[in-house]
Amino acid sequence: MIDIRKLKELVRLMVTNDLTELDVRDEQEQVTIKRPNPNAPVPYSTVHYPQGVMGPAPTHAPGVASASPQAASALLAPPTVAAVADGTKAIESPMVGTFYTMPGPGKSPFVQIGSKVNEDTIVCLIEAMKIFNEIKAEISGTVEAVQVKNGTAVEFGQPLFRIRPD
Amino acid sequence: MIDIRKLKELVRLMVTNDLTELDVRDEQEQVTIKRPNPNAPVPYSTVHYPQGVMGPAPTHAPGVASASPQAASALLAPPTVAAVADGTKAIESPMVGTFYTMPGPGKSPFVQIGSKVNEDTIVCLIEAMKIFNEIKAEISGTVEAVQVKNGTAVEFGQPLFRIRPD
Amino acid sequence: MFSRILIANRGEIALRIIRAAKSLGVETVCVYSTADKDGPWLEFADKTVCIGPGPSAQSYLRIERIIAAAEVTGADAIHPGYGFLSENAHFNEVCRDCKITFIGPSPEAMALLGDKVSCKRMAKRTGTPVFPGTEGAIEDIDEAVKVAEEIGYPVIVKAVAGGGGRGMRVARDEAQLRAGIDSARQEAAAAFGNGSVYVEKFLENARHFEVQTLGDSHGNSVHLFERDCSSQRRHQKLVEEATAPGVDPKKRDAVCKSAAELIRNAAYSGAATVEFLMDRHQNFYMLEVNTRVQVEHPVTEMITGVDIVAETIRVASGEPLSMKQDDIKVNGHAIEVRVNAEDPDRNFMPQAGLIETFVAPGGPGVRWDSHVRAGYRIPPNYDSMIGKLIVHGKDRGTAIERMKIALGEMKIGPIRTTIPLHLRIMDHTDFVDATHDIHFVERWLKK
Amino acid sequence: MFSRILIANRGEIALRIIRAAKSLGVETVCVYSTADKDGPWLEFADKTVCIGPGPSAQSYLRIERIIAAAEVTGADAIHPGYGFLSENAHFNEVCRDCKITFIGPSPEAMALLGDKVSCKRMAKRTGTPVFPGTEGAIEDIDEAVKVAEEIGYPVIVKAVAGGGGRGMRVARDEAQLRAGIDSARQEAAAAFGNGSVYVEKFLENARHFEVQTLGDSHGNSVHLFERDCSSQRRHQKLVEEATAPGVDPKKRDAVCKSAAELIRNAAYSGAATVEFLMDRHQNFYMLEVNTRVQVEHPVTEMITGVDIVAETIRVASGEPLSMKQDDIKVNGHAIEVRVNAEDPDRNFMPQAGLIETFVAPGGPGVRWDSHVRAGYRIPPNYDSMIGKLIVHGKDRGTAIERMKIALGEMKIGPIRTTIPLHLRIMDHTDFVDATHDIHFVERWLKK
Repeated sequence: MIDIRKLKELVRLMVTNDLTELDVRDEQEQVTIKRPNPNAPVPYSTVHYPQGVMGPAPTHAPGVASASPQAASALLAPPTVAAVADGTKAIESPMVGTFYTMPGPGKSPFVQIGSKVNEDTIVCLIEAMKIFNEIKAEISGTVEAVQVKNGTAVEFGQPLFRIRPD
Repeated sequence: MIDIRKLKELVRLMVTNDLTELDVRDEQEQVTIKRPNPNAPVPYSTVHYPQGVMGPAPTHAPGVASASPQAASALLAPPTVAAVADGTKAIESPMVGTFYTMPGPGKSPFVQIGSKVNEDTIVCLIEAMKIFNEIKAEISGTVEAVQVKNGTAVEFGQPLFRIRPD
Repeated sequence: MFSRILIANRGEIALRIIRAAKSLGVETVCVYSTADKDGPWLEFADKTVCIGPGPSAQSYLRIERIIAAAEVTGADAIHPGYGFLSENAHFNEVCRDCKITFIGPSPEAMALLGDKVSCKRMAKRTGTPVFPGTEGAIEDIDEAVKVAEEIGYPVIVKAVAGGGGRGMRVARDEAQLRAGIDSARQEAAAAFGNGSVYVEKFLENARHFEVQTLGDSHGNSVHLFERDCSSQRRHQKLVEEATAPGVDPKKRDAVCKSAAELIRNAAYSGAATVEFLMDRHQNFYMLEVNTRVQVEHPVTEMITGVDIVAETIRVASGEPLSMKQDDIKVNGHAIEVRVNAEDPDRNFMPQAGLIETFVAPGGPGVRWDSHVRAGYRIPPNYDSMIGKLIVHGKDRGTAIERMKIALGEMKIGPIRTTIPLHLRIMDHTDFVDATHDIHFVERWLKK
Repeated sequence: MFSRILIANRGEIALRIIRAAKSLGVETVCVYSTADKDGPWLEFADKTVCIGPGPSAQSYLRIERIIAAAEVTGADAIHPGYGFLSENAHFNEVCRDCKITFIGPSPEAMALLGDKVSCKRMAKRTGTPVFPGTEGAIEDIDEAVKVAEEIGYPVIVKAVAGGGGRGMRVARDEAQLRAGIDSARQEAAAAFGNGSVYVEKFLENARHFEVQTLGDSHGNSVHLFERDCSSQRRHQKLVEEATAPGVDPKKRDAVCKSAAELIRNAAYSGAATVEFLMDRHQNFYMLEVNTRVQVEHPVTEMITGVDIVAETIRVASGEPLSMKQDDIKVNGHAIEVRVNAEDPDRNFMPQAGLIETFVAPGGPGVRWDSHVRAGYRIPPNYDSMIGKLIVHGKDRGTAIERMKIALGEMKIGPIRTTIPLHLRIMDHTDFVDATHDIHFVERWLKK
């Protein structure tokens, strides 16, 4: 299984040295990490968190991490797709973390109501342990609802999007 | 309510002095107590008690006590008569004590299967605190079953006889 | 030791006595009324005998039926528990006449300490602090008024045979006194078949302080320190704790010793509780002596490690007390709450009926004494207490925290209970700071 | 003190930690798997987070999910309980990297005492009695055979990373030893991902004797005396008691002190149990150190009054131990039985499924630590323990009597439990006379 400490050291290395991109690969694994320009305003800083249910907002600047299945298997499981009574399907969170609808500050959301998605469409990011995980739709259809507020925490199995299959 | 100590003293008085009959009465109450000849063999001495369920046999010689309703109200409640599924009625014990089918040693039982009874027929004795209480049928009909073994203990509400009403 | 004892009681105390008897290897017989035929405690008894219908007057109070049950089951002793016949000297005497050991004091000791007047006389002789008041029952109202003038209003009128608040009246002037004596006499006559009453000084802001004592038939007596039962409603205890918070150790030792001395002088065998009121200056005034094991005995068991109920059986069988005064040490602090099937939102209306949901509390320092379980139907015939939650901790603060946690874990439904009230008491500053008195719950419920 | 702790566990120990946290005024977060979504303990937590499906490997053992749950809920510490990640030094380190306090020892102290070889080396330095055996993991089987000849057969082969009996083999001659090392290596590799094993002297008729210790981050350590856990089946403890009956006080004090000294030298903070075997001559041989709170910790709490779980939270927050060695006194005797959902008549087959009937025990000296209730469905994914029944009494005999009474009062159905087995153990002369050893249950079940 992946060594989280190694990943966290890489992230720490980037932050301390203001790196914006890092790519490491060998026979067994590959890790790619990107960070926005650190001089850009800290994104999501105004994200509202619901009271009580969940904890404080992450205070760090988010980046985007994509890792090969091999490398990230411990961190990144595909979302499960569950049938909903009304014939739509729910994309459920494969992990615990903070849900983000957009790839970065001031960027437009990955998807919104009405967006067409297919199996490989990235629909959101879930941040866990400073790592931003891309979540794919794993189903093709049309987004009928975004069920989680940007910047809020999600738990395993929590419905994220409602999709009307093609 | 009647003073049990007084009753017990009377019984003790009779036993210690080998009296066979005692009758006391005043305006409020009347007590009549009889004892068999003390030289007669101790009756019921061979009565068998079921194991486990109940305690040892009374070691004293029984007598017959009949008291006026007033006097005995505390000791002697009329039995309740409860309907049984098969159309017969059960005479249930109005008190806790030891059940005797006959008035004394070598006497014939008050009633047996096939006996006709009416409300005032005495069907058994129940001994409690050395006092022998006469139990009346409180119903008229025919005895179909005697449900308790002579000399065994009975509790409140326990079925004693099954009666087929006229 | 006895081979088999009959338990002339029901509910949680019947179960408590069964547990104590089993720990001593003694068999038990439970008598029960038809209303209790499904009582869960009955399945733990070795024998059971139905003695009558639901109403206590036709079952649990019927002396001759209980004696007959003991005779037919071969029980050699009877434990009366609390309530019912437990303080009935006549029953006590009948047991002796029938050569069945009454597990408790002799009829003479019971009568001596059970009667408030003779008890007060003996207390004066043994240096147990008492109330100023009439020497005995009031024959003449004018004489009572004279006494009231001497000791000063407010005064309280009490039934000589009384208990549990019935036959009590507080009078703040002569008119109230004259009226109070009349109504108290009527109430006492109805409740106890004895209408005589007496007059005592009434204390404001007092705390209820009681001393647990044990005596044997060899002239020994000990005290197991005190309990504070100041959280009351209508003279009914809601919360009890041991020991009493914030009491001067010297004064406390003195009154505890005097209580042990009182029962020793009464040649008392068994468990007795000497009840006092304590005023703001920590002066003590004896209220009465309860000549039986008490509902709140577990808090004393928690801090001393003594099994009080087992001890009452031991001494009744003729054994000497299993401990000396110096062996008894206080360990930590314990609190008990009485969980009653009453609706706090509807003026504590009793809640008979089926318990569908029941989850008992658990964990460190938590003890639950109760006969109820899911599926048990509370009969309407008897008192509403369905269990006692007792917690122990190294100090009072820990005990209060543990009580709150345990109360929060309990689930009883659909019937309502006093659990919400107890949670509020545990959070009430007067209780937490131990600045409460016997009226604080009522004052605060009125708001 | 922490404001909010996350509990990386389930069942009775999760509830136990919630109770301890509440008594300290600390909020709790429970992580849970989909198989535990109806777990009754979850309703007592301030927050809950689902972290994955039923299998532990996808939920309770997933480090990154537990850390993420702590981060999104703002938990500043994690209590691992026992089992799962509680002895995982890597998880311990990840917590430190993420600036979340691991409630337990430092990763270094955990690794030092958790590894049997380094632990044994340190034990020798601190005068803690150890087994004669190989200095470390076996590289070469022939060398192991030489050692076995020196210390004499029978010997036992154990996994370096092992525990709970897995990766253990007893060998009574060279052939058995050579075969045993091979199979033990395979079993250990499968169970712990580490196949290295070592060889030790094997004792016949030994008793399991373990010392409860506590350390803080200020260099203090104490022992809370010992527990005897000799009633075992397949190396799984069934019954635990404190203190160990019939042990020479001098020898007992010496070994308890040496255990406290061992963890102090390891700069150990939190609760640790130093396990020994005791032979017939009351010589002690250290088995291993458990670097976590243990299932049987309540018996020690009952005799010392110390809340061990609350203490682990306090010392993790940086506070010094709340007691000194001299403050710790033994009060009475306590026994715990593990109530497992297993069918004793069907070779202890685990009993997953719905609990329809449940009646908890109660009364004096009785403590019930459990997460189950009527209506709870036991998931098949986890271990079969559904509760721990703990009793306390003034002496061992009283505790045994109370245990029998409490076991007799419990009702759990329709699933089968180990209650009937425990009733037989409480009546077994070897147990009652404390002449039992760690194999007596199996010897007698074989009959």
